[in-house]
Amino acid sequence: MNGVAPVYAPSPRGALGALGVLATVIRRDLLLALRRKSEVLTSLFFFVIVVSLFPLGIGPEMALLRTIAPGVLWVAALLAAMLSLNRLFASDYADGTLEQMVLSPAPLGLLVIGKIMAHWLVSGLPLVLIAPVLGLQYDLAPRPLAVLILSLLIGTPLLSLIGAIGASLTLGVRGGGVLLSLLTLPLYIPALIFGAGAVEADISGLGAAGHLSLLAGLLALAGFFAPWATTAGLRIALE
Amino acid sequence: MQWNSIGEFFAMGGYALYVWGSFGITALALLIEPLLLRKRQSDVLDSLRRELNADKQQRKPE
Amino acid sequence: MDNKIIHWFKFGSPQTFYPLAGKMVPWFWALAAIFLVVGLWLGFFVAPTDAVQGEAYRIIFIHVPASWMSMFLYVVMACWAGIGLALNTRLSSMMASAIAPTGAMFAFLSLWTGALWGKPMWGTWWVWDARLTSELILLFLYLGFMALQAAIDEPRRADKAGAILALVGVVNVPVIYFSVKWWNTLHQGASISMSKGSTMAVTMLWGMLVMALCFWMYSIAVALMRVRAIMLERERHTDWVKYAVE
Amino acid sequence: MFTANNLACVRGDRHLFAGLGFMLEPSGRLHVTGENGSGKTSLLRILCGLSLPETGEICWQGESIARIGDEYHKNVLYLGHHNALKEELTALENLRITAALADIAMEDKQGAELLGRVGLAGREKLQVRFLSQGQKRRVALSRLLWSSAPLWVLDEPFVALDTVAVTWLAGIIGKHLSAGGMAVLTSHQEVAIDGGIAQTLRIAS
Repeated sequence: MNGVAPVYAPSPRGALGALGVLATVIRRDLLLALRRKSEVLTSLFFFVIVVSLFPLGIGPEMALLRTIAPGVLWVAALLAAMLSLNRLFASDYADGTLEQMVLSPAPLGLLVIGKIMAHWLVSGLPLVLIAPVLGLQYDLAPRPLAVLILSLLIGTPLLSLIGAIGASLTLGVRGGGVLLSLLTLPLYIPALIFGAGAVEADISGLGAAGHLSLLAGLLALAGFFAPWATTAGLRIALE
Repeated sequence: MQWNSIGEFFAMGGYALYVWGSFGITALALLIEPLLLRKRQSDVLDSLRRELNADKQQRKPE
Repeated sequence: MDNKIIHWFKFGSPQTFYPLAGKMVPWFWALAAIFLVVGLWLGFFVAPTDAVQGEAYRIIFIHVPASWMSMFLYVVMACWAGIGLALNTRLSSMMASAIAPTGAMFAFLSLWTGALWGKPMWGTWWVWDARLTSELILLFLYLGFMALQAAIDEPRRADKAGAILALVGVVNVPVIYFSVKWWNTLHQGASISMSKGSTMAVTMLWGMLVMALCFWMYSIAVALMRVRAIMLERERHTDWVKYAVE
Repeated sequence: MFTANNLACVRGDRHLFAGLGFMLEPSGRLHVTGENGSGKTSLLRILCGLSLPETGEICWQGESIARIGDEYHKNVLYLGHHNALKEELTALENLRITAALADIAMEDKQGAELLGRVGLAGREKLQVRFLSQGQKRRVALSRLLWSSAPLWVLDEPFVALDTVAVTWLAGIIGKHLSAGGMAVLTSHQEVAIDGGIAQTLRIAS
């Protein structure tokens, strides 16, 4: 027996295939983000405000600001990504749609990849796009600025991937938000080092290629392992 | 042997604070951990025994 | 061959392991004590004074073994956790939970002694040296593991979630270590170098090795004590615990 | 054929059930009964593969579901306590996404027709958060109309429905059973379902 005739079947019914399912998940999460704009904007504003606070605490000396710019921007991006991780799976978990995803015939890993990609589009990409403006506040020259954007472009998906593991493990756990940062931030350190390091290396004339390719290597590594670990984490959370 | 007197040994060539600070804290940590564990073990055993005794006494009148 | 497998599975169950662990603990304490005496004797009475660092260098006889232990215990913990996840054996997951606090303690000791060593050597309590920095991150990883397990009430779920985290951590530890090292060389931070007298290096190495053995035996003894307590706490409703208590 | 053997479930310190088993043939339906907290929901979640039993095995067509994996999910439809709807999306969007996750492409027109059949005509473009509790439940139940999964696992499907909807749902389940489907369900209410061979499984604590 392979399937029972549905009580009422809308005809015709074509299968979507793996890519279709992936696109559905991404489109769904983007649509949701569009309907809950405030949540998306909160983490973007957070990024802008944190970066703008540093000169007020340190002083407006341009030479100093130029040296700390890569670090400040990267740390702020890290924290902003952190802030948006909580809702990566939490609402799906609360309303039962996550259960249905686990029970979907499509591989859960694929759905997880879709969700992570959507998370990056919603909370990572805006950071990359606003970063040049903030870089100008810190008087970065065009070249280092370009490297900064590039490093954020490679680095922010990495943040989403690693963060997804933490988000899945802390799903429905008491004190999940604080715990999530305790678990994820140490794992973010290599991304921070290579990301901010690329800009610094470019400024000091060493060339950013080494840092950027290591960052890309980390992205490939995380792209391979993180969906697997996240999938396992989700299954455990739902058990 | 590099030490001419006990005093010299404890002085550690002027680095007493650092050397004994390190060894002292380590000794303390390695002593406290097993003591805490012994307490944890006896606490569990106590509560289990009390539970067991209570169960036995409940059963007696039947 | 078949016999052996059955044998191992037998000891893999809490009810047989509980009394066995109880019998093993004193032996590991004894070994730890012997290595401690030998190690301290080597460290304080055999190893000569360092030409550059004076007597302060003697801190390495606990600093280095503590760092080794903290890293080694993390890997061991991840292995037990991974076995627990793959084979669904309760005991191995309990072992992982039993090792974590001891590993965190060694990471803390390594940082503490590192600071006390750094002050007389470089004039500051803390240097952003590659080793110290990765040790700090390792401590964070331990704390994360313990916090995650503490936050989940269901023991089985806590075991599994902890295992995933430990495995992710074990992939990450080398990445973190090398990234920190790379970052450190770029920023030309302070580097630790010991004077390189050849006879000196040998006695020093022996001292550190024996102290590391002492810490190892200590860790086994303590982990066994803790796993016994965890077994009783988790399986308090089972019959074997009732027999064990009586 | 759907069988379960020697199932046991432990939640924390509590042993919910042990040694539980049954066999379900096509057109068979299993009513799971028991007091609150006896583990009905846990059993249903184990049956559809969301959680693992402490001991025991579940077989679909003679093969262990742990081994079949995602392939098994094609054969199961699970309806839990949650409606599994996104509040910010419209009923139609929710329906199309649910269908897509089951690997079925659904046109807007077909979706609208389906929603009409569950009494939501004209409300397809309304965000789910503006619907009443009963209407939300009916959006969730519309999955039963197009799913070709032979095994339905329904946790309290009659909750939050009025009498008309209860009769309607009972009819749908009856049709599914007559077509050779199977159903495992829990229910507080006594609902007459026509068709199929009924079994009752009582979880005693």
